[in-house]
Amino acid sequence: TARSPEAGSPSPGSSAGAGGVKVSKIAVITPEKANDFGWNQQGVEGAAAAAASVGAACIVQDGAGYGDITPILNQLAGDNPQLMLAWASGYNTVAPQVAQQTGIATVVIGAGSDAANTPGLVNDLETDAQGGAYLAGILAARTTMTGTVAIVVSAEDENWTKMSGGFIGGARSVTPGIRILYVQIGQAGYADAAGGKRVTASAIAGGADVIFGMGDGSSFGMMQAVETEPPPAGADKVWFIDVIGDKSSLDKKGIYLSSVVWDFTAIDEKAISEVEAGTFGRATYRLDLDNGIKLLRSRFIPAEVWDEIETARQGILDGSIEVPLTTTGKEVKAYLGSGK
Amino acid sequence: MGSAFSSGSGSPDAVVLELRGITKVFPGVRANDHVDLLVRRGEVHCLLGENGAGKSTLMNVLAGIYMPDEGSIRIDGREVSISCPRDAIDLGVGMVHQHSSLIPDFTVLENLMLGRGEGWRLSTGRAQDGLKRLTTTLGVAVDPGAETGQLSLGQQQQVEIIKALWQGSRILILDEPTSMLTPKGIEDLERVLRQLKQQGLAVIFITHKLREAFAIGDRVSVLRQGRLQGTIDRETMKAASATEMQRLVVELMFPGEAETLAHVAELSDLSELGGGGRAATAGEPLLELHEVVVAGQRGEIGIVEAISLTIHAGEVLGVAGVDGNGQRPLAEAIVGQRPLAGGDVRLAGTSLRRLGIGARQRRGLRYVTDDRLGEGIVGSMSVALNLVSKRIGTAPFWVHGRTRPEVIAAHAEELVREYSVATPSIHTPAGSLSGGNIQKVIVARELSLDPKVVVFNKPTYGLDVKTTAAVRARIRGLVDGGAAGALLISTDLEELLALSDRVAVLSRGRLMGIVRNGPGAEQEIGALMIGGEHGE
Amino acid sequence: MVNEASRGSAPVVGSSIPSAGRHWGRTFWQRAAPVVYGLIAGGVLLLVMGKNPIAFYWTTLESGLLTWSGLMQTIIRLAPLLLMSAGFIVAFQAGLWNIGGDGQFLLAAAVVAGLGAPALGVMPFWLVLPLLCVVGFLVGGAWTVVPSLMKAYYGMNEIITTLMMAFIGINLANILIKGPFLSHVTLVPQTDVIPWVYLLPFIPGTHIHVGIVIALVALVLVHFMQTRTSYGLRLRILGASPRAALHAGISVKRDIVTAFALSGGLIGLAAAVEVLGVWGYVRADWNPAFGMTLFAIVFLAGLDVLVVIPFVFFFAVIQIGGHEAARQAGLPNDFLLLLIGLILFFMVLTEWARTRGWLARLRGRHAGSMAAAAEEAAGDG
Amino acid sequence: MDSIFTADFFAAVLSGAILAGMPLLLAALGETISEQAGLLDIGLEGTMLLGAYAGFVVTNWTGSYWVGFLAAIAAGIAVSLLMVVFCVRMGRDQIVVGIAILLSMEGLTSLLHAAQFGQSYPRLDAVPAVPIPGLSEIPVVGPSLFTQPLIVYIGVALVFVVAGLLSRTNLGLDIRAAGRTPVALDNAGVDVMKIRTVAALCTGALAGLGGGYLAIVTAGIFVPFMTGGLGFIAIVIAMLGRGRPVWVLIGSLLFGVALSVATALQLAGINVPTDVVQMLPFVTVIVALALFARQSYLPAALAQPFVRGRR
Ligand SMILES: Nc1ncnc2c1ncn2[C@@H]1O[C@H](COP(=O)(O)OP(=O)(O)OP(=O)(O)O)[C@@H](O)[C@H]1O
Ligand SMILES: Nc1ncnc2c1ncn2[C@@H]1O[C@H](COP(=O)(O)OP(=O)(O)OP(=O)(O)O)[C@@H](O)[C@H]1O
Ligand SMILES: [Mg+2]
Ligand SMILES: [Mg+2]
Repeated sequence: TARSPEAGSPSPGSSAGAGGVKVSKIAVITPEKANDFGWNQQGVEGAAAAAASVGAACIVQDGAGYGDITPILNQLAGDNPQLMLAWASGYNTVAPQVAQQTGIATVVIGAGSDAANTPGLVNDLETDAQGGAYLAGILAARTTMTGTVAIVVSAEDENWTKMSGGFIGGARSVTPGIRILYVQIGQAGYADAAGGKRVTASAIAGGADVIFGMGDGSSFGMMQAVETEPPPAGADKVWFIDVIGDKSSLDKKGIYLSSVVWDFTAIDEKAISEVEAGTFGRATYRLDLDNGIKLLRSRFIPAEVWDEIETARQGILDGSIEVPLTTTGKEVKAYLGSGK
Repeated sequence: MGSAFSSGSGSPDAVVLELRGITKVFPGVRANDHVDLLVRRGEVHCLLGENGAGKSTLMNVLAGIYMPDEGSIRIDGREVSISCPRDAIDLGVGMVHQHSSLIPDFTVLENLMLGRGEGWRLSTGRAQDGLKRLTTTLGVAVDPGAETGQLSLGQQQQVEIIKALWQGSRILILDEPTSMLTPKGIEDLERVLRQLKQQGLAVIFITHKLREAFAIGDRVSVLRQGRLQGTIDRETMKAASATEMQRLVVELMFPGEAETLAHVAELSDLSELGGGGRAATAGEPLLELHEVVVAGQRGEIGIVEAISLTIHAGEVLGVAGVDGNGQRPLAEAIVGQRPLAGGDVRLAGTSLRRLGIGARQRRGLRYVTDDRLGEGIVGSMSVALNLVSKRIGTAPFWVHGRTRPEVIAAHAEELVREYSVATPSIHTPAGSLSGGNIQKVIVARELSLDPKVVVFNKPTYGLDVKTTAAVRARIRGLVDGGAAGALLISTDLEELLALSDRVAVLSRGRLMGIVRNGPGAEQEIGALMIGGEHGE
Repeated sequence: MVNEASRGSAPVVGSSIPSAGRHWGRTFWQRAAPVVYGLIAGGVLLLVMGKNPIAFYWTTLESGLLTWSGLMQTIIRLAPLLLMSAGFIVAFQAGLWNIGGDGQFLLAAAVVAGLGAPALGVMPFWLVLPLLCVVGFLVGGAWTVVPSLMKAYYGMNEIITTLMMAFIGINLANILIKGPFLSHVTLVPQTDVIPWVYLLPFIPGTHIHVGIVIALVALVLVHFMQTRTSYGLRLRILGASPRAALHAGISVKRDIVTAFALSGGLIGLAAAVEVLGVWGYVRADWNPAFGMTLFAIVFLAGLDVLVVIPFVFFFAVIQIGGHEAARQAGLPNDFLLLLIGLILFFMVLTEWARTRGWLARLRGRHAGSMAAAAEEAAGDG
Repeated sequence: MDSIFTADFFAAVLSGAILAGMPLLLAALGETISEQAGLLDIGLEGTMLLGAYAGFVVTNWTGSYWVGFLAAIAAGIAVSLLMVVFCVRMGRDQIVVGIAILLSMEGLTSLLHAAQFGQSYPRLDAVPAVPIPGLSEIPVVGPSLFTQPLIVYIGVALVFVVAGLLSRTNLGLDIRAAGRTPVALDNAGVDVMKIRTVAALCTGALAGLGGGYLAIVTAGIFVPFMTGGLGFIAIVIAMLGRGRPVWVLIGSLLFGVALSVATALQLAGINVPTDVVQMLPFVTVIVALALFARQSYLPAALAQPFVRGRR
């Protein structure tokens, strides 16, 4: 008495399959509110931009959390968009099922294998931001005066671990012996601003004068620490390097050195065009240096450093520079320990 | 402080308190129905009445616990409104409540200082002095540092009285203060009351023991079903003989039943009450205690040391002793509510050591607890369920764990009739019955379904004359068949002498001796008790 | 101890002989009123925020109840909620304040999800599903053993212990998911996924998995246990007065432990049903946190199964339909928390008003009257 | 790789412990007072959240964190009024009301935050630390323990204030009585409702302040749900403290240290799973309780509504 396969098959008259359809409406659903200057906001803005570019409407369901995702996806599907962006790795088990049942093309995040791709229905999106983090590492190594930089992560999160590896690689490419501190707030410290500040403060006290901070709500706590904690001996100020979003508009104290910004517009446009071409669901999308990952150039970055970063970027793109890939906290710590 | 004893304006027998048409209604009950009451300074005014007559309610109205629905209160001729205990206290009304209102894990001093302190800091010093002065005036000794939970009931009673007098009461209310006291304790109390009378206090004294009422009281008022039946004034009380007085009062309390009740009231000659005269032909041993040792629990007094007793079929074995000398631990150890630290208990030859409470129950060992509301019944549950609460899961009331309501109901109806429990229905929550009827429910439960040995722990305290008579009749009736035996723990010597064949005297958890009931037994027992008190 | 202390307020169900029939219709409407008031209050709040309450509630209803897919989702959600409620009923009945439900739920969920995929490798799925349900039950039950033993033997208050065990359970669940159960397919820390087709079968013709059936059966059994068995009565006595229970010869220790285990077990079963019916996996840091709200709802429903079901159903509708409503109103979903909170307050309030009104008719307002007010409240939760 | 274990690193770890422990301490102190008076405030977390929000908003507006702390206290008191009305006055079930408080405050603060700061995420300046002359010269502990914002010293002082209140004052005696045998207190002419009201308000004030501290000092920012279970940890600490503020202090600091040390070890490159660390304190307590078979001597009338003349 297994679930009858037909229960899972596309509902009749679904737009799935070869044909392809005109995209007039897309829907994006994010776990947190889309005002976080981070993952959710970038996701929504990218979707909106892409939709605008083809004159399609864009339904936004942000702050959807994880618990009630099935009903929410179904309700969104009820609005008959031709493309749904299920904007959290936490959705990548439920979303395909909904896609199956409703026949709506759906982009899922970090399903981890091409197997997830289903022609016309499901397309996986992987984020490879380590390249950008590599550049951030170079920037950090060039900026630090104490010779110590710190990576602060809010939780054990794949994106964070990948970028941590990249950052370490970049920093060491400049100063091989550079001291890099790595610390995690908690198992789910995404919103733990207090923890963010406390941990960052300790890192600064540990000698770090550049903080590469990865976290959602908690990263505001990190910035607060960077702004308020006394700089370590040998440094006159502490810098903050952010990820995903661009918070420079919130930077009152001039500590916001840069950010590894994720811009999804290009990818979303690609998805739309593939849906219309009927080629959706064939190959995993990868967000990386050449289609949306970039290092934010703030006024604090000296020109020569930026040139160096630019050359490194070229190097990564043409493959002459190899960016390390660490997908778990363990791997990061191992790589950190290796000292190479 | 001092003001306490120099209070009360005007002539020696000026009216201090005047209640007019006090009416208090509870759901379904008129607890007080237009009650008028006069209390004079320097008198002890006894308030009598059956259980549920409304005595406590009336006094609680006076103490600010309840607001009356109707009626007025005058103190020293001034009309006053008492809407909370504070008002009462400020007017000099002090009350010792029927149920203890001490905080067990507070020291005596802390209990006395409650709500009394002026300003911020606790001033133990002043409290100490106050306590000393009171204890000396009352001629009692209390350790200010002792946790009240650790004191014997008698001492707790004294602390309660001191607490009531603490802020210089002009009117002192004692709601059944003697129900738990031993003869000695009662004597002390009587002495204290005389002291207070001299100093011009007005005392309202509630009791169910007519003898006390006549001994201590200057006047007696009787309540019945919330109404004042009548007041017997000084002159009549002086004039009438004890027996006449009793007829008078009983007639007021239970109109038309004076005859039927006459022979049971405590006043009549003890020998008539069965106990003493009976030929001591006891049957075979039913319950045997061998060197029973029981440990006291945290914060509890009275442990039992190596006690050996035997209860034979057809006999009531009384246990006398000042309360808190190990009676409860003993009883609980016998029925299995607490472990034996040593020794053995045998029922009809078989050792009970391994058996749980339920098993002993079914074997016919029953326990009428003295903690009626605390453990005796589940107040929120129906009378019917309470009547089978010790039979849960067993046939015929349950079959394969399934409840058989009709059987339970039938059983309940029968017992309610047999024991004439006054309850609206068998579905009424047991907690809403009056004290007397709750006890009837408990006795009915324990004596039903062939009991062998029943342990009675203070079975009649707080019960009115009539219910007391009923319960005592049950106790005798149980054993007189010759098939069952009873262990009767009581602090009431008269009760013991009236019902037991032999009386064991317990002191400090040790057995002082066993006295065969009969002429002179009273003195022997008294001697043994004194011995226990002064031993080592 | 709190359970003993709060006897006054602990509801005592059917304190009379069971057979005495209950017209639950009346009870239900008495209890439905507060919900309405709560919604009105929420409406006022919406107005204040410049939103249209009618639209909000209509959308909630529409997408949680009136559309087929919404209704299905609501019913699907009902399964774990009802099972968890059943768990609370059993505990409260015995006067045990099992406030650590979420810990029991999450740990059971983690274990069930973690064992799911591997189990499928070694045995047929029709055997796996029931087996995993049992596992969930056992894990949930096991997580109450420490608190229940400590209560039974040391009289240690169970609110502290269940709270602490909840913290431990939630962390332990994460440790398991990131450790032994960590999936190597996906990179987000989560368990391996039980293939969708192997999850609990659907009720024919719907996409509703059979969890709801399990839940309803469980509730019926609990109700029967409550009202028609000696065990139920023992628990009730225990809940009303532990000392009376001891005196009556009930083996208090055993019943505390069994009742607690049964409660945790049902909550664990709820987790199993949710995992095996909807998710097929559990990701780290997932916590639907049903516990607290259900705790309150079950209590306010007077432990009465017939009242619990509609209440929980209503709660499910708000949970399911509320998101869509919040989205269309441009509100964060957390508004729903506020709404639920308000409704709870009004339930409490009207319950009080009812008892007062009931009294007022009998005998005006005065000190003494409060007595029976509380009595009455105690009477029907 | 040269060690990071410098003096000011250790100092940072220590003050990290205080940063993390302080909100717990304040909230748990508050809960202690309620518990002694017979009130079980399960909604503590909600109270903290509103306190945190109010404290943050006001500090952000006025720029004065002292005004902020006052606002936090006021907010806490406001929330505890719910406890007063529903539990003390109406005698409704305390756990249920607590849960209602928790849910509605979580929702409310998140709602307000989204409406007000959803776009700006303002952050506060650091609260200046006040070195204690002399003590602050001591290496390591000096710059950490004895160089703290004034509010920290006040918080620690409060431990002894509360201790004194409970054990040395008439009010304290009445509070303890209200939690044990309210009838006795009532018969003694003290209004139990009044005493419990006072206790509840104290709890609100302290829990609110705890939340305010969390937002103003610990985080310097407000984000929804930022208390993340602190309220419940505080309840546990208070219950274990058994009415003894000093034990509450010890308990709170223990949690702070646990978190801070976890961070330190990570920074030192030592691999510690944060889940384990966060679980540890509870495991140890449970084990301790189990081993020593200690009872939680909670006030007899805890969570029991008082009604005069009830029988
Ligand atoms: N708080 C209350 N709520 C409801 N009914 C009550 C309450 N207090 C007393 N009653 C009822 O009022 C009547 C009088 O009770 P009360 O306690 O005054 O009698 P009493 O004379 O003191 O009896 P006893 O001699 O057993 O103490 C009884 O029927 C009792 O059930
Ligand atoms: N079972 C327990 N419940 C609550 N707190 C406990 C328990 N076991 C240990 N504690 C902790 O230990 C402290 C009590 O230790 P301490 O021995 O000083 O108190 P105490 O008054 O001596 O206890 P006791 O009266 O049992 O001897 C409590 O404040 C609490 O923090
Ligand atoms: Mg009375
Ligand atoms: Mg000790």
